[in-house]
Amino acid sequence: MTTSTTEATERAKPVKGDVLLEVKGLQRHFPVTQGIIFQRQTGAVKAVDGIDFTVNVGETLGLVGESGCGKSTTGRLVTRLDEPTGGTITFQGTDITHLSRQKMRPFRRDVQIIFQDPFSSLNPRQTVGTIIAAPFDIQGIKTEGGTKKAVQELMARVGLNPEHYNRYPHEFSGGQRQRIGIARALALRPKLIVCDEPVSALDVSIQAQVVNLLDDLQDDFDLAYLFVAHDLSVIRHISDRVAVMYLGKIVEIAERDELYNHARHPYTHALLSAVPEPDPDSVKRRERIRLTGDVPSPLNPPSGCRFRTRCWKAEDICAEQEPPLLQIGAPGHSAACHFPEERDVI
Amino acid sequence: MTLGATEAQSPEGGLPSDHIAETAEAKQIEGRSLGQIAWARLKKDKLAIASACIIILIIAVAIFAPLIVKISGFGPNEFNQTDASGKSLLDTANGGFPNSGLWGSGMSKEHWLGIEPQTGRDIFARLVYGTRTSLLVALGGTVLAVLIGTVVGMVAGYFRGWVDTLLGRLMDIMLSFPSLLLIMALTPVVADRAKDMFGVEDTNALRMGVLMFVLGFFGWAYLARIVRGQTLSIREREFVDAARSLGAGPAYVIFKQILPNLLPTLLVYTTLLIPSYITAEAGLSFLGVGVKEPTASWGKMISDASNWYEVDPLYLFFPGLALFFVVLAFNLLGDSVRDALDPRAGRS
Amino acid sequence: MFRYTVRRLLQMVLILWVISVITFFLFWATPANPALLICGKDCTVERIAQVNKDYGFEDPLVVQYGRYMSGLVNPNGRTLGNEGTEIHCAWPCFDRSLQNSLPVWDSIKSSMAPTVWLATGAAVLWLFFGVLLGLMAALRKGKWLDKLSVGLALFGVSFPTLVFGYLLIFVFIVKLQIVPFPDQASSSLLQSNPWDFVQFYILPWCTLALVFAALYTRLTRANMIDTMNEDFIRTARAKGLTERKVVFKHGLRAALTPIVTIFGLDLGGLLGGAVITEQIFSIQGLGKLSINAVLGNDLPVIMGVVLIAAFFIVFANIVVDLLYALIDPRVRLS
Amino acid sequence: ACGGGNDNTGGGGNTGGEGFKGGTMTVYLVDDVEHLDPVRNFVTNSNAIGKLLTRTLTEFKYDGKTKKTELVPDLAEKWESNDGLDEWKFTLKDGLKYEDGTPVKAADIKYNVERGFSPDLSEGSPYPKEMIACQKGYVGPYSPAGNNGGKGCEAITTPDDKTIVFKLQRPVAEFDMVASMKNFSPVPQDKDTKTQYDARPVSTGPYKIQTYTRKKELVLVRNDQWDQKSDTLRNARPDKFVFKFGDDEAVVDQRLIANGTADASSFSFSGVQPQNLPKTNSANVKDRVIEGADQCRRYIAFNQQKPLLKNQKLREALYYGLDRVAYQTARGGERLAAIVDSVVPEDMKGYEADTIFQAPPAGDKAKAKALLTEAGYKGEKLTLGTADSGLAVKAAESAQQAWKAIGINVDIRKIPGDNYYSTQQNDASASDLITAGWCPDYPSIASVVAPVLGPDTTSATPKAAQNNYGRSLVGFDKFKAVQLVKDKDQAVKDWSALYKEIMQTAPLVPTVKDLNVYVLGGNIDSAFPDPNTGGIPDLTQIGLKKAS
Amino acid sequence: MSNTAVEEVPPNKATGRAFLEVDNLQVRFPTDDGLVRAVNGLSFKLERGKTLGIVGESGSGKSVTSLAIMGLHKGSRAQVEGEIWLDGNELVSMRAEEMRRLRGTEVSMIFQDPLSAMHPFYRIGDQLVEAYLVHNDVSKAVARKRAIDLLERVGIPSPDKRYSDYPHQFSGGMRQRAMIAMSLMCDPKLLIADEPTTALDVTVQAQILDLMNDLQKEFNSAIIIITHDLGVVAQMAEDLVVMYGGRVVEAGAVRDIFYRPEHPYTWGLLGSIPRITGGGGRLKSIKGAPPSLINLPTGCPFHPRCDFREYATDGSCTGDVPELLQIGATAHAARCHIPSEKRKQLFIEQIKPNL
Ligand SMILES: Nc1ncnc2c1ncn2[C@@H]1O[C@H](COP(=O)(O)OP(=O)(O)OP(=O)(O)O)[C@@H](O)[C@H]1O
Ligand SMILES: Nc1ncnc2c1ncn2[C@@H]1O[C@H](COP(=O)(O)OP(=O)(O)OP(=O)(O)O)[C@@H](O)[C@H]1O
Ligand SMILES: [Mg+2]
Ligand SMILES: [Mg+2]
Repeated sequence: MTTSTTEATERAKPVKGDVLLEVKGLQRHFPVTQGIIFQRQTGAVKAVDGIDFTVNVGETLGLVGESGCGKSTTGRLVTRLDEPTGGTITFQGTDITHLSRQKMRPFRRDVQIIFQDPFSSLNPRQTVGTIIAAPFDIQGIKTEGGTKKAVQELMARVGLNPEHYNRYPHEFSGGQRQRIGIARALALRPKLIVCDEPVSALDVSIQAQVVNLLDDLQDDFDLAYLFVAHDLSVIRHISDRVAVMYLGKIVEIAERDELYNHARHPYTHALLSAVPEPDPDSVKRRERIRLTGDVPSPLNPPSGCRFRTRCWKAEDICAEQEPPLLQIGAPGHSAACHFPEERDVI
Repeated sequence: MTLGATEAQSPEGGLPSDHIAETAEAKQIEGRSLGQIAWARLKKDKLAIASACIIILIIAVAIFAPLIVKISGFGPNEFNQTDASGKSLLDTANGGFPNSGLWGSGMSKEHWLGIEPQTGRDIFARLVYGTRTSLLVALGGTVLAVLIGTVVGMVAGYFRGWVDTLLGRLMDIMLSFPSLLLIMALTPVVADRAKDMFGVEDTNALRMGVLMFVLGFFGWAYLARIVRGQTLSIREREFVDAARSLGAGPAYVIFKQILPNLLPTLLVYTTLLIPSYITAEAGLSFLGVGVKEPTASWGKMISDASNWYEVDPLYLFFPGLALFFVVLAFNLLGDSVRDALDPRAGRS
Repeated sequence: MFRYTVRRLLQMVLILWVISVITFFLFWATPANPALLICGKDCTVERIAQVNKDYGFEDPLVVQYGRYMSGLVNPNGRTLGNEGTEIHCAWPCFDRSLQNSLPVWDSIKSSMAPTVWLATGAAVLWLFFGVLLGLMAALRKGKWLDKLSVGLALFGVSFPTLVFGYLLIFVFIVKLQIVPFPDQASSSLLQSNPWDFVQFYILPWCTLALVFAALYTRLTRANMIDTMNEDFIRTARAKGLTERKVVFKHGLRAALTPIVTIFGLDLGGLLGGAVITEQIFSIQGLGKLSINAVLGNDLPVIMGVVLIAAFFIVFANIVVDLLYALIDPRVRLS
Repeated sequence: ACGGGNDNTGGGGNTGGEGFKGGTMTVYLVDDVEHLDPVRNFVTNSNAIGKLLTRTLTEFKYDGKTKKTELVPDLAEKWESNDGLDEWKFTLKDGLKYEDGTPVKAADIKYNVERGFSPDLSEGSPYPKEMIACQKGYVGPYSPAGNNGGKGCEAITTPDDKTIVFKLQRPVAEFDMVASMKNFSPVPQDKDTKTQYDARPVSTGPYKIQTYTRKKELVLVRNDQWDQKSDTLRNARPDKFVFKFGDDEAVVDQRLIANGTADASSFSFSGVQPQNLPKTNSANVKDRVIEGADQCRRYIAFNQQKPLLKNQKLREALYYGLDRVAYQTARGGERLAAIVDSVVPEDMKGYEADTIFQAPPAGDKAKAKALLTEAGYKGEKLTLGTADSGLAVKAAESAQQAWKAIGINVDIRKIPGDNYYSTQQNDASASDLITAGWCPDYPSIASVVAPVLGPDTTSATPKAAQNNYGRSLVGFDKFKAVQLVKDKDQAVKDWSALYKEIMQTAPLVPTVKDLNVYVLGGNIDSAFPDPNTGGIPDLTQIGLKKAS
Repeated sequence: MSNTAVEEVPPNKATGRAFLEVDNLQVRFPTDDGLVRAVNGLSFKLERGKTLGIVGESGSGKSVTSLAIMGLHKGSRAQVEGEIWLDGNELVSMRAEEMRRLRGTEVSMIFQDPLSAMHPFYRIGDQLVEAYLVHNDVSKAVARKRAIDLLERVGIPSPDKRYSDYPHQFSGGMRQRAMIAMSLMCDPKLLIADEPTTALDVTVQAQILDLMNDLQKEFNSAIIIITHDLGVVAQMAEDLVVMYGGRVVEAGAVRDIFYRPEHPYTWGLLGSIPRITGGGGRLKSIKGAPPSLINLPTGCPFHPRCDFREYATDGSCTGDVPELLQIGATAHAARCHIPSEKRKQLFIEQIKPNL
C-alpha cells in the first residue's frame, strides 16, 4: 500500500457492467418523539420507504424528485452516514447494511460523497490542503512523495491551482469550493461517488464547469455516480439511467432516453412538462400538465399510491392498493402505477 | 449564494484543467484563515489594542507584584501607622483616618496612593496585590467554566440521544440554581470540606482555589448550552458528514472538525466571562465571603473603603477605578474580538 | 398549551426537588456544628447533646431531609420544637432559623417585599432606558447618538455595582442632599406614602438598573440592527409603510422577542435577592437575609432562600417559554 | 469612670424624674432586637429595651451624674438570704400590675424562671439553671414529664403571692445581683404563648408594645397600669418609643449629625461610626455628643490546651509583643477604644492596675524577642481566631503584624460572628490565639474572674469554664473558697488577689475597652450612657426637651 | 387610490418617456474592503403590460437594481445615481416620503424567499390587509375582503380560513402565492419579481409562473422578472436584459436573444445550460468566475472569461468599456468590441451547432 496508484490496482478491479451497488427494500423512518424525560415515539417520517435499485460499475444513476422526497436520505444511507431502518445495501457483493464503523473502514474508500452546499461541506477552519488530505489522514494511508504531493496532484486534476494548498475555503468561489469537495472525494480512488445535488447551488456558467469536470472524471477513473438532483435537465445530461422518487418511493426507473422519451408514470410526466424550456418557441409546442398542491407530508403519506392525491388519473384502486414497481415498455424500464401513461411527452 | 465582500476580493477562476484557463490577474493572496483575518482586524482596532495593552499591563502587575512592591517600599500587609520619624500618619483621635495627603488619603512621596484608615497599610501595595487575587480567581474560574462547559456541551451535542437528555437536564438544573447565592454560601462550606477531607488548612490559597472552583462550577452550564447548540448545528454541517464518510471516529470529528469551529465562540465567551468573574470576586469579597484576611482584594478594599468615602474618598476611588478599568478593558477587548470574529463585521 | 403548562409545572417541581436534595446534602454535610450555633453563649456538653437530640441533628441525613421535606410537601405543614413547646409551622414550612428560631418562611415572607419592590422597580427602569437607548442607537447606527449609546452601555456594563452604589449615595444623599437618608419604614409601599417609598428606592433602583440597562441597550441595539436587515423589513418597506410603522410594528416586535426571554430570566433571578445592592443600601430583602444567613451559618435560612430563589428562576423560565409561544407563533408548545 | 473628656452631663443637666414628659422618641437599631421574652432576653440591645417593658426582682441603677451603679429594688421590696447564702427570699411590692390590670403574683416569677429551663427558651441568662437547686433533669414547665405534676422546680417556692424563695445548689453571695437578670420577672401563665411570647410579652414596666413588625419597627406606648410610685428606677418620660430597625449605622449617623427636624428626637443604639467621628467636632454637633464606655473588656487569650502555648515564655513573648496602640487604632482610635491593662473594669471594686508585666502600650519588642528566644520558638504557625466583622478583623490584622514584627507567624482565622464563641468554646475547634471580650453580667469582680479564668463548676474534673478561652487551669483550687466568702469587701479582695495570681501565668493579654460616641438629636434630654447595658444611653432616664 | 398628482397630468406624455425608464443607474456600496460597484450605468425601458426579464449570474446586480427602483436604498449606505423614471416621476431624486407613497401602488415587489420576506409574527391576512390600508382609507372589513379575494385569486384554497394562518403554516408554494397576492393588493402598475421561483420545486414553479402570466393579463401591469433560469424568462418575458458585472451586456426581445444572441456572455449562458431535450454531450461552459465588483476588470468586464477576444477589432477588450449598441432596427443591443457582423458569423459557426 505505497502509492495511490498501486493502491488502486491492488483492490478488486471493477469490470464495466458489473453490479457495484445493490439496494433492496431500503427504508429510513425517522422517529418522531415526544416527552421530556421519557420519550415515546408518536410517529415516523418515512423519508425513504422501501426502495430498490442497482448501480453498475462506471455508470451514472440519476435520482430526481421534488424537495423532501428522500433523495438525500437515500444518498446518506448508501454512504452509511445514516443507519437504515430496513432493507439491505450490498456493495460489490458484501452486505454493508449494518457494518460497524471499524468494519466499514475499508468500504469507505470505495464509496464517497459530494455535497450540495459548497459552503457547509468544507470546514472553514481548515486549509484546502488539510481538507483534501483528510482522507489519507483518516484512513492512515501513506503516499509516495508525501501527502502534500498527492493533494496537489488532486488539486490540479480538479482544476485548482496547487499553489493554493494553504488557502482557506472562504477564499474560493462556490464553483472552486465544489471542486475542493470533489478532490476530497476522489482522493481514495473510490468506485462510487454519491453526488447530492452537487451543482444546484451554483450559477449556470459554473454549473456547466462542474458537470463537465464530473463527466471527465468518470471517464478517467471508471467512476460510478449516484447523482441526486431535482433539476431534470442536469439529470438528463449526466445520467445513464434515471430513477424518479416521490415521497420516499421510486415511482419510475429507466434508461435515460427511455425515461425522457417514453415516461410512463403520471408523476414523471408532470415533472417533465413542468420544466421551463430555454426556448421561447417551445413553450407553445409542449403539452402542459400542471400538478396542483404540494407534496404530502412524509409523516403520514397517502394510502395506496402516494401520488394519487395529485394525480389526474387516480381512481378508487389507487387509494386501496399500492402499485408495485413493475417492468413496463423497454427492458430496465419500470414504473409503479395502476394506470401508466401510454403517450410520450417530449 | 451570498457573496461576502472578502469573497469578491479573490477574483480568480479555476485553474488548468481541461478548458478552464487561469484568469490573468489572479492575485496572489496569502492563505489567511478566519483567525488571521480576525487578527488583522483586531490589529487595526485602536481600542482593542489599547485594552489589550491595559490587560497585559495588569497581568504584568499581578505577576511582578512582589517586585513592584519592593520598589514602592511597603508590603501590602504592613501597618504604617507612623512614618519613619515616628510621627503618626493617622488621626487616631478621630477614628483613625489618614491625616495628611490629598483629601485625607494619606498620599505622600512614600505612599503613592495613600494609606488605609485605621491600619495605615499602603494602598498602592494592596492594589497591586489585589490585582493578583482578582486575576487569579477570575482566570481560574473562567478556565474551569470554559473547560467543563466545552466538554459537556460538545459531548451532549455530539452524541445526542440520552446523553444529551441527561446532560441537558443537568444544565437545566445548574441554570436553575441561584448561583450567586450558592457561591456565597458554598465558598466557606467547600473550604471547610476541603479542610476536612484533605486536611488542608483553610489558608488563603485554599480560599482562592475554592473561589475558582465554585465560580467555575456554577458558571459552566450557560456556556455548555451554547456549545451544545453550536455542536448540534456544526454536526449537521456537511463537512462533518464528509469526515464520517471517510471513516472518521467521534474523537476525530469532535477535536478536528467541531472544536476548531467552536473556538471563536469560546474566545468571545472567555473574554466576556473574565470581567464578570472579576466583578464576581470583588462582589464576594465585598460581601465577606471572598479571600481571607489580610490578603488584599479589590472587593475587600471597596467594602472597607465604603465606610470612609466621605472622609477619604480616594480610598474608594482607587480600587473602584482599578476594577472599572480592568473590567472595561476586558469588555472592550471582548467586544473587539467578537466583532473581529463576526463575519458580518463592521462595528460602527 | 394547557398540557404543556402542566408538564412544565411538573418539571419545575422535579427540578426544585433535585435542587433541594443537592443543596440539603451539600450544606448539611458540613462540619459546622449547627448545635453549637443554637446553643449560644453558654454551651455545655449536655446542652449540645440536648440540642442535637431536640433538633434531630444526629439522625441520618436522609431522615433529616425527609423531615425537612415533610414541611414542604404536607399541606398541613409540620410541627417544630420539642414536646410541650412545639409550634405549628404552616405550609410551606422551611424549618426555623438556627439564629433566632423564627420559622424561615416568616423571614422570607417579610424579606420578599423589599426585594420585589427593588427588583421590579429596577426592571422597569432598565427595560425602559435600555430598550429606548438601544433602539435609538440602532436606528441611528453610526451616528453620534449611536456612538454615545454604545459608549454609555460599555461604561455601564463595566461600572462595578459596588462603586456605583456608593457613588450615588455620596452624590445624592450626602453631598447634594436631593434624596433623604433612607428610612426602612419607607421600604414598604403598603405602609408608607408613595413619595417616601420612591425616595427610598430611587438610588437602589438606579444602582441595580445600571448594569442591566447597559446590557439591554447592547442587546436591543444588536437585535434591532439584525432585525432591520431582515427580509421582512424590506417587505414592509416595499408595501409603502411609514418608517415609523416599519420600525415599531415590524422591527421592534421581532427585535424585542428575545429580550422578553432574557428579561424574564433576569427578573426571575433577581427576585431571589439582589445581594450586593441590598447590602449597599441595607435593604432588608432576601439578599440581605441570605448574606446574613451565610455569614451566620444559618443553614435552614440559606436552604429556604436558595429554594425560593430557585423557584423564581424556574418559574420565570416557564413564564418566559409560555410568553414566547404567545409572541412567536412559530413556537409550538407540545 | 467611664467616658472621655468631653463627657457632658447628658445634654441639659436635668435630674432624673423631672423635665418634660411626653413626645415620641425614635431609636435606630441596625438589627431587630433578638428577644423581648424576658426569659430569653440577654443581650445589651434587647436588655435596654426590655427594661421599659419588664421589671425584675432587683435592678441596677446607673446614676449618670455620680457615675455610680447601685443595686436597687424593682419588683422586690426587700430580700434576705440565709447564712449559708444558698437560700434567698424576696418579697414583692404592693399593687404591682400587668398591662391588663391583673396583679403580679410571685408564682408568675417562679413560672418564668422555670420557663428558662425549657430547651426552646434557653437563650437567656444561664444563672438560674446553674445556681438554683431544681431537681435533676428538670426541663421546664412545658415538658409534660418534666414539670413534676404541676409543682415545677421544687427549689423555688412561693409561700404566698408576694413571696418567692430560691434554694441554690451552692452559696452565691451575689444572688441579689443575679436577681436583676430578666429571668426574674413575672410571666402570667395564662398569657404564655411559649416560643411566640417573644413577639408580645406582657408588660409590667412603664410601656407596652403597640406594634411590632419584625426587622422593621417596634412601637412602645405607655402602660397605664404601671405606677411610677412603685418604681424608683424608671422616669419614663416620652409617651412613645419607636424603634426602627435595619438602617445602616453610618447612614443613621449622618442623619443625626444633620439633625433635621425629623431626626431631632432620635438617636441610635450604635455609636458614631469611626468614619463619622471627625464631624462630631463641628460646632453644631459638639453639644449633642455624649460619650461613654461600658464594662466590657477585650483581650486575646492564649489557648493553653495547645501544646505550643503551654510554654509560659511564649505566652509572655506574645504579651509583650502585642502593639496595643496599633490595636487601638485599628479599632477606631482613641475615641472609640482605650487601652486597658486588665480585664477587670477600672471602676469596679477590686480593680488594680497591672504591676506584673507593665508592658508599654506599644509593646516591648526587645523583651518580646528575648522571651521568644528563651521559649525556643522556631517559627511554628499560630492561628488567631477573630469574629468576622470589620473592626475585629482589622484589629486581628494589627496583632498579626505586631507579632510578625517580633518573628511570630500568625494566621488569621475568621469565624462568622454568630458562630464565634461557640466555635472557640469547643475544644476541638478553638484556635490557638483567641480574640475575646467579656462583659460582666452584673457589676462585681466575681462576674469577671470566675467566667474568664475560672473552672467549670458543673464538671467534676478540673476543667476550664466555658468562657475561659485561655483554658488556664491555675488557681482552680481557690475558686470554691472565694465563692463562699460572705463579707462583700473581703470577697472583693480575695477575687482581686486570685486574679493577680492567675495573671502571673500570662493566660491572656488585655487589649482595649470600647468607647462609644453618640450623637443625639437636638431635642433629646437626659441621655446617660449606661455601662451596664453596653454603654447605650439609659432608656429609663432619657427624655425629650419638648414635644417634637 | 394612487397619487392624485400623477392622475391629473398623464406624465408620460409630459416627459415623453416610457412607462419605466432606467437611465444610467449606478449603485455603489462603500464597505470595509472598498467600494462595491454593484450597478454601473444600467439603462433599460419597459412599457405597461409588458414583461421584462433580467438574467445574469449571481452578483451581477439584479437585486440591487430592483431595490433601487423600489427606492429601498434610500436611507442606507448605498450611493445611487442616475435616473429612474416611472410613470413620469423621477425616483432617484424623489424624497423618501413621496417614494414611500408610490410603493405598493405604483410599484411593488415579490421577493425570492417568501418565508423570510413575511413577518413571522403576523397572520398572513393581516400582512395583506396592512399593505392595503396604508394606501387606502377604508375600513378593515373592506381590506379584509379584498385580501380574501386576492388569496382566492392566486389559488389558495379556503382563503377565509387560511387568512388567519401564520406564514410558517403555509407551504413554500402557498407562501409565494400569498406573497404575490400581497404585492397585488393595491393594483401596482409595475411588479418586480426577484427570483420568484428559485426556492420552489419545478412543479410548483410551473404553477406560479402560470399564475403570474394569468395575472398580468388581468391586471395589465408591467412586470420585471429577475432570474438565473433562462427557461423561466423564455416562458415569461417578452423583452430580456442580460446583466454582467452591474451592466447590461445584451438587451432585446426574447427571441432575438435566444435565437440570435450577439454577446459572448450570452452565448456562454445559453451553452452552459443542459437541456431537457438534449443529449449527453459536453456542455459549453464559461471559464473562470464572475468578476469582483470592487476591482472590475478594465475595459469589457467580461474579457477575462471571453473566448473570442481575438476577434475584437476596434481597440483591445481591455481598453475601454464597449458601448451598448443597437443592432439593426430592433431594440436588440449588445455591448461588445467584436463587430456585429463577426458576432453573427461566430454564432452561426461556432455556437449554434452546440446548442
Ligand atoms: N434527521 C432527520 N430527522 C427527521 N426527519 C428527517 C431527517 N432528515 C430528513 N428528514 C425528512 O425526510 C424527508 C426526506 O428528506 P431528504 O433530505 O432526503 O429530502 P430530499 O429529497 O433530499 O430534499 P431536498 O431536495 O430538499 O434536498 C424530509 O421530509 C425530511 O424532512
Ligand atoms: N448592502 C450592500 N452592501 C454592500 N454590498 C452589497 C450590498 N447589497 C448588495 N451588495 C453587492 O452588490 C452585488 C450585487 O448584488 P445583487 O444582490 O444585486 O446580486 P444579484 O444579481 O441579485 O445576485 P443573486 O442572483 O445572487 O441574487 C453583490 O456583489 C453584493 O455583494
Ligand atoms: Mg437533499
Ligand atoms: Mg438577487
